[in-house]
Amino acid sequence: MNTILEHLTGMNKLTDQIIAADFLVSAKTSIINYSAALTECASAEIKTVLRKQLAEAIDTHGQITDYMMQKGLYRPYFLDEQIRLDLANAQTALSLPS
Amino acid sequence: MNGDYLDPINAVNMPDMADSSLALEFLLTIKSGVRSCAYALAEAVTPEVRALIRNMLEEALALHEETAALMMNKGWLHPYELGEQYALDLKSAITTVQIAQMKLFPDHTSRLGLFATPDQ
Amino acid sequence: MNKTYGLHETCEVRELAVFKTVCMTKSKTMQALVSDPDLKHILHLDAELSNRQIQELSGLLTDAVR
Amino acid sequence: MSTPTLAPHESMELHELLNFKTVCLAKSKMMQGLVFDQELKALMQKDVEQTMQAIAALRQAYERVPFRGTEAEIQ
Repeated sequence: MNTILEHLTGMNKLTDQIIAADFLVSAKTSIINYSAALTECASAEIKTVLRKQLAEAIDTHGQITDYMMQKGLYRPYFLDEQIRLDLANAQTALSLPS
Repeated sequence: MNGDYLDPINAVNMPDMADSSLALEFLLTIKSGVRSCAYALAEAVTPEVRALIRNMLEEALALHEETAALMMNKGWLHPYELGEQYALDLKSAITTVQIAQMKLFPDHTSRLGLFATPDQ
Repeated sequence: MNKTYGLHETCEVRELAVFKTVCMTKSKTMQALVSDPDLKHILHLDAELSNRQIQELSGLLTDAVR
Repeated sequence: MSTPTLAPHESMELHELLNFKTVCLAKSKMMQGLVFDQELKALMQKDVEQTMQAIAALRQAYERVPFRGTEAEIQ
């Protein structure tokens, strides 16, 4: 993103975090979607592909959670801290000019 | 089907009908187990918990595969012939509604007082 | 539609393909926006993985409509 | 182990799973007495065994949830 624009909108600190959070949400949804799809499948060929992609989705989810926990963007062990973090982010998002 | 649940005519094909609906119940339970595991796995962060739930998810998927294969073999599930599947769905729904309309139980089903209650 | 796969599974695979496409597009565009190299790397890996996964899903879908 | 206790959200999910597995165990055990088909019964027995193992593993994980009841409540 354009640096001047980032500073102007206050997005510079937020972008990485928002993108990581978005990725985490997608990774969670991915696991749920693949599992649900697998229970509707009967053909062996489709099942093999989906089973493999589900395993990959689980690995990706592990990767992004580990990354976010390491960077302090995701604190699942400390719910109150996590909520405070989320509230602060929500405030920043609300204050963005639309 | 008539209203008399003791009439032996109603026992014709009964084992197969009972089995198919019990198998369907089993399959639906496994499906919902897979979904529960997936939701839990999405929230798992501790490595041991992740491994535990991942393992449970794999087991549930394997059991789902086996049950679906069994049901397809027995002709209780037709994922490739939707016409047959829909006809079967309707048939079992109608039969179940007929069973539900029968009077199967006495009016008063509280068996309290019939249990041995030692030390009282 | 031929009889290679059931209708239910074809629908599910299509749903997954749509979801994956959105995810991959996001991972690709977001790569340009992030500043942290580690996060950039994860996104890059995901874009490559999704690329392959979408090809696999497309393969299945092509069989389904053939 | 770096963190002795589990995260709140995953603990909630464990609670959901344990309850689900408990109900499943009771159901699969009871249903076995109702089915005629022996293959279906065998599958249900397999489910019972797997579920008992899963419950044992979940109980072990429960040792580490952040909000444990007192010993007296668990007994």
